[in-house]
Amino acid sequence: GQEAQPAATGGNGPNPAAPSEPAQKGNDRLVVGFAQIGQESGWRDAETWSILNAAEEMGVDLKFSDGQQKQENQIKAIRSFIQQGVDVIGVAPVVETGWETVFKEAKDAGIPIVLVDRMAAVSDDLYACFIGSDFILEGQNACKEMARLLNNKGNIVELQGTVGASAATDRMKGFAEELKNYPDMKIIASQTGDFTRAKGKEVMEAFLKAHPGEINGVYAHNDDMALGAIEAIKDAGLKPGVDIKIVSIDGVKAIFEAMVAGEANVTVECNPLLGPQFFQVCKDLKEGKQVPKWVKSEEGIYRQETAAEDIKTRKY
Amino acid sequence: MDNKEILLTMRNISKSFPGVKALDKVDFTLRKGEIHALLGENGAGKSTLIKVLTGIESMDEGQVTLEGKPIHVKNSQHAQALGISTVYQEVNLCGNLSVAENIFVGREPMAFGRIDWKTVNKRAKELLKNLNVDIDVTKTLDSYPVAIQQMVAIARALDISAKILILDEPTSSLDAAECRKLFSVMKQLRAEGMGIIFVTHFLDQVYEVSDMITVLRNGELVGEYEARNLPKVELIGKMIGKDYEQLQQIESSKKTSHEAKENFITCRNITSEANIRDLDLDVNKGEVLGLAGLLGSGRSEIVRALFGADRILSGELNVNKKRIKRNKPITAIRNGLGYCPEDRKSEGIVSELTIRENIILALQAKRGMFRFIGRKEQNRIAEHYIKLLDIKTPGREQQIKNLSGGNQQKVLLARWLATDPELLMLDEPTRGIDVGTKTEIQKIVLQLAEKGMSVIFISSEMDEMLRCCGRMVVLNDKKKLGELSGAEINEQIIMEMIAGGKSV
Amino acid sequence: MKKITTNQIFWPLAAFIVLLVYNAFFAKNFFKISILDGHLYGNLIDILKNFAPLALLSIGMTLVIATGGVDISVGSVVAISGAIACSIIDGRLGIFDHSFVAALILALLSGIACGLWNGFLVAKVKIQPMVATLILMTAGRGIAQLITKGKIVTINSAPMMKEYYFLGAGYFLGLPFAFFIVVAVFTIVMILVKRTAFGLFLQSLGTNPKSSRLSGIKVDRIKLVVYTISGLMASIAGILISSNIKGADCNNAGLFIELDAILSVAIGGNSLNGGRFMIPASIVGALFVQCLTTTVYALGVPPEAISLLKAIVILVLCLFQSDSFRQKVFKGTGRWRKGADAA
Amino acid sequence: MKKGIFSRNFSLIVTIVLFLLLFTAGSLRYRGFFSAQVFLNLFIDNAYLIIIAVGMTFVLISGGIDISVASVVAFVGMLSAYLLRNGWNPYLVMLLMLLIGSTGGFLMGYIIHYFKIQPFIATLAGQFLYRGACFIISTSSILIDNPVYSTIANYQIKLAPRTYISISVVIALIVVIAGAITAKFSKFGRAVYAVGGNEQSANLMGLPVARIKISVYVLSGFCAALGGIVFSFYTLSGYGLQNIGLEMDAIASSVIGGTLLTGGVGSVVGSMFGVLIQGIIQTIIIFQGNLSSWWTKVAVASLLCLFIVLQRVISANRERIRRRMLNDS
Ligand SMILES: Nc1ncnc2c1ncn2[C@@H]1O[C@H](COP(=O)(O)OP(=O)(O)OP(=O)(O)O)[C@@H](O)[C@H]1O
Ligand SMILES: Nc1ncnc2c1ncn2[C@@H]1O[C@H](COP(=O)(O)OP(=O)(O)OP(=O)(O)O)[C@@H](O)[C@H]1O
Ligand SMILES: [Mg+2]
Ligand SMILES: [Mg+2]
Repeated sequence: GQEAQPAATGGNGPNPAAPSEPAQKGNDRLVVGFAQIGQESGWRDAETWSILNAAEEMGVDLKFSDGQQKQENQIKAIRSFIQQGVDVIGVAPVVETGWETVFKEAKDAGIPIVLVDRMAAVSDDLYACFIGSDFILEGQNACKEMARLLNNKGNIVELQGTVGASAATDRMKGFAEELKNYPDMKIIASQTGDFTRAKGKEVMEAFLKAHPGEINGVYAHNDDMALGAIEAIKDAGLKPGVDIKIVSIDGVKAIFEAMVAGEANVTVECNPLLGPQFFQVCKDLKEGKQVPKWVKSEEGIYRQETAAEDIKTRKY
Repeated sequence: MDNKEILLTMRNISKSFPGVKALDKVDFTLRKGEIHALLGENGAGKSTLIKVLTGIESMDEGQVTLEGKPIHVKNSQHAQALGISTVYQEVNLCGNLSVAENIFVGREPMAFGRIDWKTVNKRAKELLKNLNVDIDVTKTLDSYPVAIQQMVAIARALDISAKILILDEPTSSLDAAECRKLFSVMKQLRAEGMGIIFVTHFLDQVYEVSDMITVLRNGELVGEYEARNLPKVELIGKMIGKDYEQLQQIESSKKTSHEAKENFITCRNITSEANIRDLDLDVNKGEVLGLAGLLGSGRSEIVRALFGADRILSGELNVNKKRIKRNKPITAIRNGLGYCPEDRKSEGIVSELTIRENIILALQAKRGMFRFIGRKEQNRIAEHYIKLLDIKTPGREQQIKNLSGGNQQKVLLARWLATDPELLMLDEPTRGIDVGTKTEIQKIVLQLAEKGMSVIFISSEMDEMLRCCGRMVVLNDKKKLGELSGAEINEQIIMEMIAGGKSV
Repeated sequence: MKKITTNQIFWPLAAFIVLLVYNAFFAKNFFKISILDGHLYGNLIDILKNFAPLALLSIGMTLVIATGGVDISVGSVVAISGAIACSIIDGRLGIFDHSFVAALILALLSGIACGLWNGFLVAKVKIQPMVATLILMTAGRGIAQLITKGKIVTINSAPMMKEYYFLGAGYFLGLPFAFFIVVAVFTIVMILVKRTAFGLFLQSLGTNPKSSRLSGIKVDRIKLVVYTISGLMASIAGILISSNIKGADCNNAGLFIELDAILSVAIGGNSLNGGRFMIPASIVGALFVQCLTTTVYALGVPPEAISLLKAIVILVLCLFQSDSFRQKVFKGTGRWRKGADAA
Repeated sequence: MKKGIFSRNFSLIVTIVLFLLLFTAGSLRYRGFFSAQVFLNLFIDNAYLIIIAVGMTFVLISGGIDISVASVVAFVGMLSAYLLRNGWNPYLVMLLMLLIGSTGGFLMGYIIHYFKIQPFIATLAGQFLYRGACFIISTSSILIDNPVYSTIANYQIKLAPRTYISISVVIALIVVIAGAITAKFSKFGRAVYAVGGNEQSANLMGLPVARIKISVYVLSGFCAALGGIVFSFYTLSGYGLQNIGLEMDAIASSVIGGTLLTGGVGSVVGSMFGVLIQGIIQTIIIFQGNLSSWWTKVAVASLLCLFIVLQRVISANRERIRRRMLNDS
């Protein structure tokens, strides 16, 4: 009686007769599946909020899935959206690569894919549209702002995002490219702060000790790290925003508060409120209209001087 | 004797552990077709000699030759390859594997490139049957009590075709029937030319099977003797190093009279989550109550139920006229019970702790976490029992796992004596303890009983039971067959009762 | 000599000192301590401040590991307690708004509740510790986000901000206040472990739970207590972390900190299988881990290489800690030691 | 004898039954859930995890733990992507990956056994090493556009119209079957159980403990590398931040499938069901489709908790039932 257990499929194996649900086309209501990356930062929260909110306002039947920062989960979600026969699938890809197969499946099922806020490295015919911003451009803008603040001269420390994250890589790249135009500006230290406030503070503390009196500006890949750095600078008895200029990216509310308090200088917005734009594109796709390949999100650069006004309009 | 071919010689073997010289220039010779008893007090170095021989411990100096060729045994695998098969003192099998696997793991019979489970189970069953053990071999080993586990270990060792068979206290928890069976197998193997090393503290067994005797004392060799030329009293003298006053002295003090039968425990209709069903039992103050029965008769399970080690499912348990509802070990302890379990390795010792900590553990638990026993008092208690029970150790701060088997047992005894219980339940308390200390322990038990402590005594050694118990409950197959007390108690009657399964 | 190297705390301490000495030579200004605003200021002071949460967690983790368990939910508990405290301080919870005391008490209670839950699953339902605590590890961040409604709570402008910030980043007698919290907690736990039978019982049940139960130790109760302590430690750590950044970041607060805590315990030379343990050694382990992080920043190690560096440092340290490694590699000393023993 | 099979595999059966219950519950509740493809997607989406869990199961049974697997997957993806981009032969790359995984496992096993480094720490160091090595290759993700890889990745084995499995599923099933046979019917497999049950005893019984313990990590490294290859079929790319925390998924799957972290008990098939159960929980969450990020976490944990507690309660009661039956007979 010591038989091996038969492999699992046994009783519940594939049932050839069971047809999978046909895509629910004829329906009036727009059905959209959205595969979000997962909670990782205040910015991402705002994006999620915007999408959920817009879906409600526009009466869209939204299937929302949280990938918990895992590409596997996002792929699973897309597969299940295909299975459920949604009209359009939206994805905020956690990583650029690796979407070929599942996008192809979506294409085979006749469901268009819309990429949101991050690109995917797939051939053009596999997605319908990309809505989002350009991390490299953000980095360049940040550098220009920094140059303005420092009068083209000074030592900068960089707080990088999570090693390997595309936002971090590109924001670093953009800044570095632009920096070539300013021979008197120099990055004297660069370390990862994992996009978090706590790490941002810890790293900044160490920078301040390793380079006492040398630092003129902080470039942080997101606002959270900048907020951490501000605390570290204050603890070191210096004035953030005055003694050391702060430039960061994203534009969350807290950094506006800091700017109002004079502790931060500039934030380069990376707009997370993509919900309305996203669903407009989805609607167009369902109705068979042409959509542009790249819908740029509306973003701006916000400075300390106008922060008190701008903060009133900030939603996140 | 001399005409027998020499199989194994060990010369000048020395081995030290931090603070202990376990072996000091010991010589040992084993011949083909010989059963050679290796004797000595607890901590004399018997097990160490065996571990050195099987490569578990490396020796500091000395030579070993097997069939004339010098060998350096690297590890137990190597020993097996050389034809040395061993049953170690503590059961060293894997509780998570089935009984059959424990016998065959590492050398399973194969068929078509895979393990042939049918054969494994069939052969395991047969092997055990040869040893009078008839159990379900597909169940995991840890569902059986130590005695059975010991038999399984023996079965495994016997099945390895070997030149040398080493048995380190294989019989410590077996009773007479099992021993007899084992001996007949040993004799048969001897006839086939195997050399057998046999360690035990039961001297009668030594004389029953052995040809030769080697005695160790304090890690030193006392001598090698032919069994038939060495009378028992002399043997004991050589083991303990001084003349031995006879055991008989105990006889006189035994059997406390218990006219004043004040009741301590009453249980009615107890059914436990183990196999005890509808049991009635009374224990009086100041008596030594023996539980007699064969292997698996439920002796251990009764005391486990009383102690709360196994849950009581139904029935009534009164301790000191107080009804006990939810019985747990700690409640039992606080009610004045103590229980020294039979499986010392898995239920007794806490291997990482020191001797001192092991001794005060139950006392501390009894007092509660916050009534901490100060270090000074701990030391005093530990020293007291080390002296009282003659625990052989370099110091109380030694980890208990470094003690010899018998000395570990003494520490456990000390743990329970230290709690000063009103009822002490001893399940095979003298397992692996040498003759000298054994009588000491019996004396202590009787003394305590005289002072009013009750004792439940379980032992596979009938002599010991007869010597200590004032009353005896005879069990068979988890059922109470009857009770004997005082002068009624005698081996013959007990055996008859068990054999006939009749109630009195 | 042998006595020293076999002492459990020797190797982590030695490693810590080696790291400091290395920094003395290679990290600019590492040892520079100045006085700023009436308190000490320097890398070493930062280490004392930043290692506080990890030290607390490693105290709890040591106790849990001593029972043969592990608590991987501490990171999430850090997030929960921070979320509660900051939400109250910021006045967005709807109850006890802006109350400093309520923030602390509720945060600590949340830690205790989490610990009790873990303890319940482990001790009563008898689920394996790693999986039992995995449940809260997963759910915990969700719960924290529920509390903050998914936002990062920033308390920059809250009325009690100063007081709250003091806990994690303030200074007392010139030293970080957080450090004093560690000292206080450490003292209390050491009293519990050494002046009551708690330590003995822990070691006993970690080594052999069956024997321990039969010796009258309330195994389940102690497990419950130990997980509760771990939860409590995590909630204090959560308060310190959130206070230090004036905000609760549910996504990232305490992320993967359970690994660092386990690492600290292991670097302290404690067996992860339970049994014997030594809390001071774990604390030194935590000190080492934090010092390593600060060193990495101070030396300007490229971020891509941090993982590699950490791996190598851990390996080297653990190898040196291992008796078998020392004996095998430094055969000479091994023989010498044997000779010494025999003599 | 039939009863024997039942009682010996009781916990496995409980797991399978609970899995089927979950599937039924999902089918009743969500439209489109009850379909062969949803079921098969569990395998397609989790093939790599199944493979890794098989290796992990052996490590756990032996009483160890391997938390390096997630990084191995990331590293394998990264390095293969890098090598393929440089024009290496894809089959050679796969072979090399398996070799690297096994060698890494060997090294970790070696120091664990011979230097008595705790498995958790040794493999934690391994985890950092592999992860660090990823970023040495590149900090951004690398695309795999090798035709062999794409073909394997996109190949669908049709079982029926609109129902298919991928090649990865076949690989995973082969690994499971091979693993199950090894565990049950090979000397090595049984020795792993023995070592996990009691290492000291296993040693005294004459088993080659060193070889077994090291082999187990080699096996796990091999499976992780194979899982990595399958994962790179799945995503056709390499990325250094991929699969963070995957080791917990593998361990949890194994434990849900009945493996004891203290060693000595566990089954490969059980671990596969552990993976499927986590997969189906994920699927249910996705079909639910309206959970915010935080509710997702809470829901995943609650389902997991519910499952484990049920499993535990049933098993505990079964012990009682069995005893009672024994008593009566
Ligand atoms: N690992 C160890 N570390 C330290 N001391 C040890 C170790 N193993 C054994 N000893 C000591 O060596 C001595 C001999 O022990 P051994 O186990 O050989 O005794 P034994 O003759 O088998 O006794 P018993 O009859 O009680 O089994 C004892 O004093 C014991 O304390
Ligand atoms: N010879 C045997 N055959 C089958 N099962 C046995 C045998 N001996 C013991 N058992 C198992 O052991 C269980 C409990 O035995 P228990 O320990 O109570 O007996 P005991 O009288 O204390 O014997 P021992 O003196 O060996 O401890 C029994 O319920 C049974 O399952
Ligand atoms: Mg011995
Ligand atoms: Mg018994």
